[in-house]
Amino acid sequence: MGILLNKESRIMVQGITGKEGSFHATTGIEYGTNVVAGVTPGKGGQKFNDTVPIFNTVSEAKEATNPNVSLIFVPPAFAPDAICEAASNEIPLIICITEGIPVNDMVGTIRYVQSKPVRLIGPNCPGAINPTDRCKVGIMPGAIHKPGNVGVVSRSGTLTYEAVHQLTSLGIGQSSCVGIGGDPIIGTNYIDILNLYEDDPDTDIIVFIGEIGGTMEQEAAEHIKHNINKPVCSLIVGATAPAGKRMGHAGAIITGSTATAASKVAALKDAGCHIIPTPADIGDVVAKVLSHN
Amino acid sequence: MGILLNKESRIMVQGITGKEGSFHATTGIEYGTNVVAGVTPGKGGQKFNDTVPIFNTVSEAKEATNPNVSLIFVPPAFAPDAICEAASNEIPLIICITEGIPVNDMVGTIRYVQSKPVRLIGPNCPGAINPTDRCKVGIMPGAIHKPGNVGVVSRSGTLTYEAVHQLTSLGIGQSSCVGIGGDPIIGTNYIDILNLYEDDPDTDIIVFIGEIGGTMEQEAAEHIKHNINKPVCSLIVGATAPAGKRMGHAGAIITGSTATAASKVAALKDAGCHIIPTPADIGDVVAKVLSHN
Amino acid sequence: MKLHEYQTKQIFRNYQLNVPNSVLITEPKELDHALATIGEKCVLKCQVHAGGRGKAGGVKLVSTLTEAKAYVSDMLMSNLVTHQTDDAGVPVTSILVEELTDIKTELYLAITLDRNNQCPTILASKAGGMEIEEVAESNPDDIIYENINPSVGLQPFQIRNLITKLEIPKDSSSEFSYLINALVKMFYDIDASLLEINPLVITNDLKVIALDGKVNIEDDAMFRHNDLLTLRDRSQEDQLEAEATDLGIAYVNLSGNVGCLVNGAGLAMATLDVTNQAGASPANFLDVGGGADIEKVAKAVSIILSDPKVTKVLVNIFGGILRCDIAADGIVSAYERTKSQLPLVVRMLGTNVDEGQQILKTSGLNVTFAETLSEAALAISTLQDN
Amino acid sequence: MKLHEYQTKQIFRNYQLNVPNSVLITEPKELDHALATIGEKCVLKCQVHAGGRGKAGGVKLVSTLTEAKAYVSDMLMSNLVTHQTDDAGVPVTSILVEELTDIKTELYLAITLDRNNQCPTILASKAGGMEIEEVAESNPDDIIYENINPSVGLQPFQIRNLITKLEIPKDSSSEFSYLINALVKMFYDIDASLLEINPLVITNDLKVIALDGKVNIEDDAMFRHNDLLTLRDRSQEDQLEAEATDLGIAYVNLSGNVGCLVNGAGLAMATLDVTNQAGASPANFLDVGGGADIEKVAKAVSIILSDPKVTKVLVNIFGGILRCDIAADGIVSAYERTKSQLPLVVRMLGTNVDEGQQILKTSGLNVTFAETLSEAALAISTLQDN
Repeated sequence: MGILLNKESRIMVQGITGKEGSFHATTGIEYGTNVVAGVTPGKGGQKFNDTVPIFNTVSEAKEATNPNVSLIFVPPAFAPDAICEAASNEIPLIICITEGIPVNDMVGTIRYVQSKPVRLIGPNCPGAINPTDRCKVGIMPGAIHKPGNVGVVSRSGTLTYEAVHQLTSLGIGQSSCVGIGGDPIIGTNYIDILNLYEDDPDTDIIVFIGEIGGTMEQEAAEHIKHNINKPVCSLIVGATAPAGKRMGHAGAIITGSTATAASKVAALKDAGCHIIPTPADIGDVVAKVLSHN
Repeated sequence: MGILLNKESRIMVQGITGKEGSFHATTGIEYGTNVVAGVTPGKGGQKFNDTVPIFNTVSEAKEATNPNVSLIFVPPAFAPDAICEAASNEIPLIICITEGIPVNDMVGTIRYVQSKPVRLIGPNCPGAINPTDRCKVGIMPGAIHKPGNVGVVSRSGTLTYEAVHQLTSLGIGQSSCVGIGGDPIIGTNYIDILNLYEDDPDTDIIVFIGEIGGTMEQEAAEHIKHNINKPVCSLIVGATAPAGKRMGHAGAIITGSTATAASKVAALKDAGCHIIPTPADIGDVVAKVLSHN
Repeated sequence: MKLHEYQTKQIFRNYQLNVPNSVLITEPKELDHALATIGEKCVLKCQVHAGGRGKAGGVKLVSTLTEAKAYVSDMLMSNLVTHQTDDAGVPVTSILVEELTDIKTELYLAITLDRNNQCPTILASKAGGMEIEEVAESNPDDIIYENINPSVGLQPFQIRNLITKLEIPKDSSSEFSYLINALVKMFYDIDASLLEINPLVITNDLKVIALDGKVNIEDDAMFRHNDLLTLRDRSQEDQLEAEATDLGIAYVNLSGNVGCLVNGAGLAMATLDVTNQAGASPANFLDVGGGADIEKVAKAVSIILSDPKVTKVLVNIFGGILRCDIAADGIVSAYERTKSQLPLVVRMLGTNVDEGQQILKTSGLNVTFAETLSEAALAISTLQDN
Repeated sequence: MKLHEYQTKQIFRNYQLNVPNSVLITEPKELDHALATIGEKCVLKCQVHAGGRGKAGGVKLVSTLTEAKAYVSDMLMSNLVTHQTDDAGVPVTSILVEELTDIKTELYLAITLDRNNQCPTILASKAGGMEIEEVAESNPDDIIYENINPSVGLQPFQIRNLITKLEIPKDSSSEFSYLINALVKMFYDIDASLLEINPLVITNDLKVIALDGKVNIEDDAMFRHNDLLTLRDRSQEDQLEAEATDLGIAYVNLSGNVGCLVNGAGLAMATLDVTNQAGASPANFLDVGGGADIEKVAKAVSIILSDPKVTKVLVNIFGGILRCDIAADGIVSAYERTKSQLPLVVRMLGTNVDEGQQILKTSGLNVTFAETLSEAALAISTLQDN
């Protein structure tokens, strides 16, 4: 089963004719993902890769192909509009890959999204994948994944791939992997994904990857302590980053004592997580926990 | 028990020093209502009627007196701000009497309210009363009410009093009476109040008073049909109003076939309501239904 | 408050929207100059606050000065009766002389409040020229709705939806987008309750032109639009309704002879219902409002008494925010001022009811008191006229 | 992008906010004229992009021209070191000569994003002059927050809350209200990520004056603020970081000797962590970003290679949105252009990894390949410098 995506997922790609949209729509299709429609204003009526129909609006795409997931690659200046368009059409799951959306634009957009019966993942995220059902909605390299029982969640893209790679190298498969995104305003947070994994019968163990900056990891730790019964292996990156310097992600900056890696690791330890000491040890720690269960 | 208000209700009056605010705060107190605070910017530190402390802000009033109901009499240009101030301070029940708030101002305000854990009743409404617990939060004349088991809900103020008067004249008391307001954008609709009455052990029968215009009564009828098990006596006013003329309330205008009294009465009959044929028959119909139960 | 077409189009011009060239005339002698400016082949449009103007002969295509003169002398200062007016119609005090527009497509476009979604919404349809109510009855799916959410405002995708569904030609789409954004801004700027362009025209050279324009401004928001007050044309309003509007009183002129003074819109409607059911015929709907003082009640009663068809008065006051003593003082004051002898049936209940009744009893007016709503209706229907 | 105090105050003036009179000087000879305008009793404020300026001697109250000249000759064109800069400090290329302000009360005021509530928020405290981080640590309850909800914008009650809690004098409250509304408008207009006035001063005659001003503009929003680009002062930035910013690359200069090329902020942090843990010392954090093409990768690598402290390079690319072949082409291109001989440890995985490795293998560069993160860290720590 896994979370968010499954065999019934019908993917629409907004911005399918752009450089990144077309590349990752293609890798998705090659992986087995059911891409049913593309949307690019002005290119309605064309076909993507001779097979996927392209529409001018989400409304038309929905009427013709009934997608239940939208994957957004639209450039930053237009991405909030694309998110609202998907939400307005009540596409239940909206995954926005776009990086660099101005925060002030997301302030209204997130409220619009929250007023609709939809879930937004991202923006500035790698997307989600369900290896068992061969459904890849995002920019992750499909080949490194393997079906299994580990659920992965992270703010980061490439760090998620690193985790997956370590797991797969040890023969450990994943039920699902989700990157929630590195922006200050995102649609879905750690806690939402942790809850989905907790309720997913195909997930037996959760890999939780956090970063320095903010207090999202502490809040997740508090939630894990009281609400998550499955074992959680957790890694915090940025332990050696200097204070006051922003490490790429909007949140990844040590501005106070709660933003440090040490404070986050302590909270996760207190929540009963299995601590992954360095980013090189993800696979080993999970393997050890699995062997004890 | 009744709905919305009870012995634990602690009332704050926003605009307590205005003409209407002071009059109805006084009648409320005389009725037995526990008015714990008033708010008028610039008059903080004074006392209303030598007893009720006045504050400059809701935040100060909340800290000092912990009200759980706010009653708003602030003039139209400032009422949206007053509503937001109460909502921001998470006063759980906000009743706004103010008539004449521009609709465009309510469009944002209603969303702000919905983002907080509060219920707004009104604006442009008479308020609510619980005769058993002697709690009157609004502009209704307290003396006409009598404790009992009939729940009254209406868009209108004076028409609610008319209904109550007819009931009380026949010795039939009320569990609660609520006017939801005549404006196009209001915080609480018929269905919300019907649900509260359905769940209220002290309410045995519901008087539902609607008007021409819009489709709110049809939606309520649909809800009654499937979700309300208590007997509902319903009246629609405006049967003899000419088409195309707005009868005071923003909604009370016959603009299409669904807006007519006949269409609404038909929907309510279909929902199993006891139809009150004319506004003079409210008491009689309720008495008859009560005697059969 | 309603605006005339020519006023609406002037506001459109302020927002840089395309409207046809036109000249407004208020006297026949201005016609020569107008036609010299616009051309002899033109459209003459009577400026009235009433829909259905075209079908009622209020719009005329003319080809010559003679034709134009004949039409203007017929219409100007006459009354136009449409299906939305009463039998007397509304006076034509000005005519808009407008150039012809080369029409490829006619669309309907409006912005108004969507109550269910609690926000303004854009309504559009390809059936330009038809009244939207007709489209709503016959082909409800042909109406396109785009809600304007206050958190994000109108979004570009919504304009793309309109362009796609209305089949706006590619070369008209940027003018169309500009129009939509400008109308939304205008809707908020002037606190419109309705902003309608019917028809919105796409010409053969793909320009987007507002061929007609209708604006209602929300009365509750007029307090912040003093600049727009001068646009009010009282000649188009029922004179008693106009007076009531000035006083902030909800009043609708009806055809009967029973003047009704009520507080509260719901109770006022109920009063009409029971009066009619008792065989009497109301002269008006009147809700004096909750915040009325003595003067406001007196003025409301004066409006009722100045209505020549009124022969008796029904008062139904349920004191809440309005106290009965204040209502009684206002009634007495109005009768004194107007020296009216019309008999009253008075039903009063609620706050300060005893004081109110006392005031009336000692006033010398011809008052019959009633206890209940049905008693009041019965009393008014059997009361002898003065 | 950061603005200087004098630039911020110029924007404040555009919004009709009160700031002290001042003259900016960039050369010592301009001082005479400045003092003639402002007066000899004045404040000299070094314009640098670094907090803690006051404690570090970057602000000086002077009484005479002689005193002023001495300070300017000391500071102008020297470097100022504060607790927020590195040991080299930041160059003082201009000094603001400002009139004295008669201070009754000093407040702290800022607008920035509240992540938890997903909207901008006003932060204020009575501890003007103190850094807000200190207040947050020592007396968190002394900080007042007012969220700006996008559905309704800043509401009047929120300004009343600020006035009450900050104890703004009654006669200052209308200027204070104006200021708050103007700052909120400015925050949105310029897409600020931080807008700070510390201290905000109330004078003895109850005027409200921004005595200092700090603005950061959100980099992601710069695409719509070409007018503000000229305000950027590259002299205040680390030169390699500035180059990276120009290219849209996330780069932080660190103190070690291992140049790091990574894609993805999370993986870049992880790479720093394992490199440090293996006993090597990174020279930089660098996330080349997902949408990089060959040229962008080449420029990123060029930045690394132009850093004189770098003696070896660690590449850790996990191909996702960035494909490994593109990364490899970019690396080769940068080495060709710079003619660098520095050795590399390369770990590549993911999309088009075989093509990427092939390109590097045939490039003639001194590349050591690693499979895993720990292998890569071990390899770089044991690699001989060139």
